Amino acid sequence: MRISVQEQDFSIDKEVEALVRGRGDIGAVATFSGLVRGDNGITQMTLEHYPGMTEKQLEAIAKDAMKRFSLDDCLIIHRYGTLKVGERIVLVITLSKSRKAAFQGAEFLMDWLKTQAPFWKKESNGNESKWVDAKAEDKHTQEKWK
Amino acid sequence: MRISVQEQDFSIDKEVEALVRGRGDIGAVATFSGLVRGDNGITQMTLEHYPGMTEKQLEAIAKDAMKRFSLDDCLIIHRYGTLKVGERIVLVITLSKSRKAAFQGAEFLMDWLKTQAPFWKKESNGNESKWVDAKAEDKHTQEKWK
Amino acid sequence: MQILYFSRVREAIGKDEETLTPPADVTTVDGLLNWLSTKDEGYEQAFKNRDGLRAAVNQTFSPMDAPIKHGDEIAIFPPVTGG
Amino acid sequence: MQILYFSRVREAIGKDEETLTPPADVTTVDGLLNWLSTKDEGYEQAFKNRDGLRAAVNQTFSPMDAPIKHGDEIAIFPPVTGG
Repeated sequence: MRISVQEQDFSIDKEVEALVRGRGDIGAVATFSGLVRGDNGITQMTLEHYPGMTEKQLEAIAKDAMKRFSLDDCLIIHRYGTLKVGERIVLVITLSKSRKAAFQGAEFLMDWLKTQAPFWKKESNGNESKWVDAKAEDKHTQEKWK
Repeated sequence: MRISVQEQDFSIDKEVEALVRGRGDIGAVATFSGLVRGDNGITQMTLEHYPGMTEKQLEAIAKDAMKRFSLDDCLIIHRYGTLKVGERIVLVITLSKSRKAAFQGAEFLMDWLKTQAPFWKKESNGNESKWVDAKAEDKHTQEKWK
Repeated sequence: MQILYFSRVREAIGKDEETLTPPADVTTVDGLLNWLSTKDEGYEQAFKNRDGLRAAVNQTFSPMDAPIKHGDEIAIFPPVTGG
Repeated sequence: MQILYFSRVREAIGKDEETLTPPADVTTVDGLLNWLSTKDEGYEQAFKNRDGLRAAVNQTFSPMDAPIKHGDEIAIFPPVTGG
């Protein structure tokens, strides 16, 4: 299990390799990356977070996913700072014997990150910037796992 | 949309980058890799396929996924030949505005590959080798999408 | 008591962190926000719409009526938008 | 008519491909397998358990009663196990 809150970008290949290395019991690796989308003239996004609490929350979410889906391992990397359109914000990886658990674990991690990780996004179109509103939809999506 | 049936390994980063490059409308990238698992002393696996038909089937499955889940793009790489435990067999990638569509598209691609792509696996423990039996479970999983 | 502000709340108040000692009758997050609102119009504006606020006590998401005490770390922020 | 064999079927028959001209009354995949089974014990063994066989006609999965004609590409194999 690896958690990282960082400014720099990541390599999916390197992270997968580090998780899989030395073990022959993994059949399924699911990954999800979230990217900055350039809707409505948005050119970049700034992510603020709550240092200390963020790491605690990511750790708790990852542990929960491991248990719920009997994952063999998982990873969450969440970036902060200013990111341009097309840049990666978040990466989750899940390892399992079966593809169903790997997919479900990754989807769970993403759904929970949306409502349980203390990050706030501010979008900018180059002239003005605006805090992103939380989506009621994300709250409902998260609740379906309860 | 990219389809490849190949012997050599792949890079998830490179494939994702090639799909995302130059576009700012992608919010979600899901990937799935299937690995050779070393259950019951298995040390390697040989994949046989039906050249010509394989490409046609992968193309048809990818097109179907694009339409069903309104994906922005997708990729399937399926390897053949002899692969050791821990090596990657298959990669699917889906691009979408929303994470739900990306996850569903990737899961659909994998479920359909299991029953609709003309590949056959033979496992070896170093001494003897044995063709893998198709799982009734995979047939049912595929049928849920109908 | 250490109080942290994030996102819109941080911008509205104009600081990200402060250490305060509220009076003894301030025993919940809500009570803290009420007390701060009486002190200064900036707080009053920032805390006006309570439905749009969330809180964490000692780095754990907590309801507005959660108890708080001397030495706690309290954070006030809008609903999170990560992932 | 070109006939391809894969996996267990290929191993049982001992070849991966052959070109044959079945008699005119062979008009389905099943008919082809029946005709081949009468020719040689190797085919008979390979095609004994029809439940364990699948077919493709011109690179499209097809049922065992699918019609076949001169010039078609027929493939016989066990259920697929890719992915």
